[in-house]
Amino acid sequence: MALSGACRDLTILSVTEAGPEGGAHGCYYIELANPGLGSAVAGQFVMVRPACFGQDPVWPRPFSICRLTPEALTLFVQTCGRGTDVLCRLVPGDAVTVWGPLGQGFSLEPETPTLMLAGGVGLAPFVEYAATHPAPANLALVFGHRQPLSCYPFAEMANVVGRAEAFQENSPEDLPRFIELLEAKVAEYAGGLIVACGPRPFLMTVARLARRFGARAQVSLENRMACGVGGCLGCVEKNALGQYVQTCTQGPVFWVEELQLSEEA
Amino acid sequence: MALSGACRDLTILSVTEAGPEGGAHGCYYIELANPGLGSAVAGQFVMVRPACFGQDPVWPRPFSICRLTPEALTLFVQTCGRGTDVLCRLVPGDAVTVWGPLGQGFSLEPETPTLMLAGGVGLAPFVEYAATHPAPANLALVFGHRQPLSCYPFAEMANVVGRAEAFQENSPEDLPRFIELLEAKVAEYAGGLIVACGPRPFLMTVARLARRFGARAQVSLENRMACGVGGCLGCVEKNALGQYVQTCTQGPVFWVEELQLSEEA
Amino acid sequence: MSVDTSVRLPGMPVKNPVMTASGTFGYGLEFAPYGDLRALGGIVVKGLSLAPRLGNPMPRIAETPCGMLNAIGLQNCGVEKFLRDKLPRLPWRETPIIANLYACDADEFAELAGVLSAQEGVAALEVNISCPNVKAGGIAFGQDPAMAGKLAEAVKKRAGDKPVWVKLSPNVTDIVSIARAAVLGGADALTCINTLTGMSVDIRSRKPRLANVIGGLSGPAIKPVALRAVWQVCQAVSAPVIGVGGIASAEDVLEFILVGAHAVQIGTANFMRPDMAFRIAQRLPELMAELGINSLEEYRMSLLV
Amino acid sequence: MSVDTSVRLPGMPVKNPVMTASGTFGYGLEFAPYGDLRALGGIVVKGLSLAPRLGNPMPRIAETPCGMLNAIGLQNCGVEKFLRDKLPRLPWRETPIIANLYACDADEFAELAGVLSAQEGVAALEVNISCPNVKAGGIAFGQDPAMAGKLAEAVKKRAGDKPVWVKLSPNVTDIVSIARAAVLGGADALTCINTLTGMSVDIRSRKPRLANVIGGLSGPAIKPVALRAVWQVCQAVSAPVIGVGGIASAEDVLEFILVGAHAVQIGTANFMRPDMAFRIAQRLPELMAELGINSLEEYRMSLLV
Ligand SMILES: Cc1cc2nc3c(=O)[nH]c(=O)nc-3n(C[C@H](O)[C@H](O)[C@H](O)COP(=O)(O)OP(=O)(O)OC[C@H]3O[C@@H](n4cnc5c(N)ncnc54)[C@H](O)[C@@H]3O)c2cc1C
Ligand SMILES: Cc1cc2nc3c(=O)[nH]c(=O)nc-3n(C[C@H](O)[C@H](O)[C@H](O)COP(=O)(O)OP(=O)(O)OC[C@H]3O[C@@H](n4cnc5c(N)ncnc54)[C@H](O)[C@@H]3O)c2cc1C
Ligand SMILES: Cc1cc2nc3c(=O)[nH]c(=O)nc-3n(C[C@H](O)[C@H](O)[C@H](O)COP(=O)(O)O)c2cc1C
Ligand SMILES: Cc1cc2nc3c(=O)[nH]c(=O)nc-3n(C[C@H](O)[C@H](O)[C@H](O)COP(=O)(O)O)c2cc1C
Ligand code: FES
Ligand code: FES
Repeated sequence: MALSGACRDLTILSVTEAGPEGGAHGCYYIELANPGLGSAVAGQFVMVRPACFGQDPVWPRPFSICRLTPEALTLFVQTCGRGTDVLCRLVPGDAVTVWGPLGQGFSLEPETPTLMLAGGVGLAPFVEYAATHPAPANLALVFGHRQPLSCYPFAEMANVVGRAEAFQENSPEDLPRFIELLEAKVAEYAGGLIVACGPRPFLMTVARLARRFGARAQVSLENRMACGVGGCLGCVEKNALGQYVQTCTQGPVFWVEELQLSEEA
Repeated sequence: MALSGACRDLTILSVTEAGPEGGAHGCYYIELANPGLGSAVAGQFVMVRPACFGQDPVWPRPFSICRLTPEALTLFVQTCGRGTDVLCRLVPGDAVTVWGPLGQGFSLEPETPTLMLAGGVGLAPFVEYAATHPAPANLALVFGHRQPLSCYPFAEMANVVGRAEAFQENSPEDLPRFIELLEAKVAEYAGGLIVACGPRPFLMTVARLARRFGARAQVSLENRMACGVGGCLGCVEKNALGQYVQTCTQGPVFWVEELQLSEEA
Repeated sequence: MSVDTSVRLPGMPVKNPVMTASGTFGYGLEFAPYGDLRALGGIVVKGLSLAPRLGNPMPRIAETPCGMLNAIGLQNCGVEKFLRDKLPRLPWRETPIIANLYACDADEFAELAGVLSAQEGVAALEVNISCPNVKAGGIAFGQDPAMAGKLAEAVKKRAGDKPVWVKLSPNVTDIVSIARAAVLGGADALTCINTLTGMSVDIRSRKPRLANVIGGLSGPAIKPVALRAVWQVCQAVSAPVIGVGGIASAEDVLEFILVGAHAVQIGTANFMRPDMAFRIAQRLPELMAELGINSLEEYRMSLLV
Repeated sequence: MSVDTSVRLPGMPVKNPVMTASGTFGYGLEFAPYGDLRALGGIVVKGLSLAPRLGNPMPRIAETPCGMLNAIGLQNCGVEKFLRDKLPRLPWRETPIIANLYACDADEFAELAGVLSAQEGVAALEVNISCPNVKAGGIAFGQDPAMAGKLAEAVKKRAGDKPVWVKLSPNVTDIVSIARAAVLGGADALTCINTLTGMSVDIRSRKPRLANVIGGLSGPAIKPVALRAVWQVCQAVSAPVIGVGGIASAEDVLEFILVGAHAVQIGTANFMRPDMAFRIAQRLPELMAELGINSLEEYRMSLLV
């Protein structure tokens, strides 16, 4: 754990919409100036509270660290509700309180062939993962997405990692083909390391495949969080022993065999 | 009554801080584009709800019409809490819902020597009053204020009206002298028309003096309002018969003899 | 897709479930400039008493997080003036006008019901047994099952063919027991909920923000409490329930219908913007179409538990 | 101006009235990175039971307007593990650590009180008679004066020299009768209030947002209800009251003290930002100085009514 020791009042450096001009894809890069959060492990997250939240909504919002440097913390955010809408409408200079890095990030094994499986906005933590990996040639990326590819930081990553493949799901019929692709990839990396982030059904598929092929795999959960620091017991997931563990402190990244992943979260 | 018939979704044209550079005086001009509210009687008000209020605060906020033209509705706003803070931080293009003109404005008697008594932000409706008065030479203004004079639209008004005097209250000791000034003025205009807007204690002084000198006087109340349209019965004031009347529909401007003004509101 | 927003309430055709809540929509007329009153599913007017009532001293309202407190104290023009000056100007042939009754004891309630039930323009009687703002009686009716039952009975006897709705208070240990008693007493429908008792103070002046000290809390803040109450009551009684409490969008309307409400009332949200109820009534069928809901009767109480 | 933030609570010196509420501050340690635990007036830890409890299934929390619902279901590590692994790491010599007790019946409560009262590091016992999230027993204690009184008595008997606080539920018709009964039973102080029962649903999936269907509403939304409860209880009993419900600023703290509370607890606001309680504790004396309040003892219950 690398808690910074305080909530930081940061200011917005930039909010940039990603993707083809004129489209309303809801994908944004948010840069915060001089984060002062120390260093992070990819897969860790921050809690974010814009000043304009006031008392409603009450909860801050969790976001993966997409990129952290001493100069800027970058988040990659997809709007999907009130909080993200507000966040993506902020302008440079606006005040945002941030705390973190929080939770447990992904394992990073420089020598191990590593497969990154990302679904949609789940690509965010892998930007940091690739950027901090000492041997990115050992990394492969399979990325499933719905919005146009240019909405996501895919091209930048493809330049850095050994292999990168994107699969666009345009209709429900594409899903079985995507799962086939995942299956082949998980089989291929059964002896390596698999790290995954994306919607819950996606992670459940990854977990199932990893179990099937005996692969070492980690998934990053996005459970509802109120506090993000282990204080509310709202974000729990059932572990292999049938006990509820906090995903904010013991996760969000777990080895698949640590958990009993179920439909609900 | 000149209800427009609908709530209008307007956009902010400009938000300009008034007063000496660098000071934090909290006085702003807010311009809204193409109001489409028809015409107003000075002293009428609008209800204002910035989109970013969301569900908190629940109430819109009432503001006097400071100036209304087909191109722009101008409000003169002093920050004093959450809602006005938010309003004065809006930027051009932001969405604000507005309805009005609401309530009863000031009497306007072109030929009658008319004394405008304004306290602080209570100067707002008199900008419209002077601008729409056919014979502004018949108007006199006495303006009491705490912030530097350049925070208020005083200079512009002084150019237009027959006479204008400002009195800055720097300390509580100044109050008796201000009341003396008011007394002299009310006495002078006892045969004319007096119109007043400002903090409640100020209006109570005006009402007392008007009664004493038998002057015809109107005061504009700023009672707490939830709806602004006569629907909640929250904004009432006791009338001369001891009944509660809505200040949003039967006011905010009343003849002083219509009311039993008390400390509370 | 064309959807069916109509709902069945006892003795009353209702074209859509979006009504307005008593005390938050004046006598209806105040809101006519902001929309077509005939587009609403119903209008519940400000609480009426036999004689006009002055109401409580000022201040009567205070803002709270996502809500507000009120202690209006049932100020109203009295039933006579309402029938003479207000009702005739309301579009009662197209939109059910529901009278909200307030009185200090069962006899007075019955008398008021007698007067109102004789009016063609009144579609139903909503009995406010739960107003926390009136010292004499007021809340006691709504907090005791036996009294609630007796009151429902007394009103029902004098209501003729008008449906009687009993409006429940959330300020009770067991709202279901009150609901059951009201239905046994003869209530044709239940309105859930009135305001929660609350308070607000000013740390500078050291005074309560309401002259009455205590007031009723309403607005989005109380929506979870209202939803819970509606759900519990719908599980327990078969009489239709009209849901009210914090509703401020078409989505909120569907939440109440999902847990079992037949109709809803928009209250404090009318203050957020005066066209709110009209907007919600207009948006509802669009939202239903988006969600593939053909009819509200089918959607109602379909919560998966 | 130097102001006096200390307050007197039975058997406990308290340097300032800003405590943290059970279930919203973990075991305290989770928040240590965000402030100095010794700066707080007290820490009430997550509800403890004799045996560890698994808690309710997911999802357990949902956001609501200016508030949230929870149905954690008293998940906790059990009293033994708390005493072994958590308490020794807390700064109990500098800041009172209050254990929050949960059990299914009076005997279990008494046994738990026996274990906890033997601990030097425990400053007081707060008895949760009001948790709405546990089906067995749970809320019944908190809704019936007789049971509340008996429970207070049972705990007090085994509490040795530790003060016993009874935490009241707002989900009752008459909170004052429960308060009186608890004090008669032996409660040294009362904590007001626990969460309101509420519900939230998803109109798309048609499912409740909490697996438990019903949960407890907390946060700024309920502040007016909490303030009213504290005021009513303070008018009726002389035992000290610890106010809780929606407090999110130093101004809010003064509101509760103004209506009569001796101390307060910060709950849901700790989730808004994890340094919230620390910030409030730090801001309070500044605010007092601004308002010319020399001591809280003097300000307490000075509401002008
Ligand atoms: C550890 C972690 C890392 C995350 N990283 C990213 C990221 O890098 N980029 C990104 O765009 N999003 C990320 N998310 C998801 C992001 O937190 C949610 O999209 C956001 O909180 C939704 O807020 P809202 O107010 O816009 O939506 P709401 O209006 O609150 O809800 C809209 C929908 O989002 C769901 N939701 C609400 N809150 C959460 C929550 N805390 N976690 C998950 N789902 C939620 C709701 O159930 C609902 O279906 C992450 C979540 C977690 C837990
Ligand atoms: C008819 C009318 C015309 C007005 N015209 C102007 C104007 O031209 N310019 C201007 O700056 N202000 C005007 N006001 C006052 C303005 O509405 C309030 O300052 C504003 O609503 C305060 O909102 P807030 O959220 O900033 O303050 P809050 O945080 O809500 O409260 C701060 C303080 O302001 C008081 N207050 C809150 N709401 C109101 C209200 N509706 N009316 C009066 N006082 C209130 C509170 O009691 C508190 O003391 C007018 C008010 C009325 C009723
Ligand atoms: C200002 C105001 C006045 C009210 N007056 C009445 C009334 O006269 N009779 C009544 O039964 N309910 C009255 N209510 C309660 C509302 O009808 C409604 O039950 C309550 O406000 C909860 O709904 P809401 O949260 O949508 O406002 C009043 C509410 C408010 C806010
Ligand atoms: C997530 C959560 C867990 C809680 N757990 C407990 C508990 O274990 N015991 C208890 O007495 N109260 C518990 N409470 C209630 C709080 O202590 C407090 O009484 C309530 O939330 C109201 O205060 P607030 O609005 O400041 O949160 C819990 C509240 C929340 C939000
Ligand atoms: S979010 Fe609160 S414990 Fe994890
Ligand atoms: S503000 Fe609602 S009646 Fe005047």
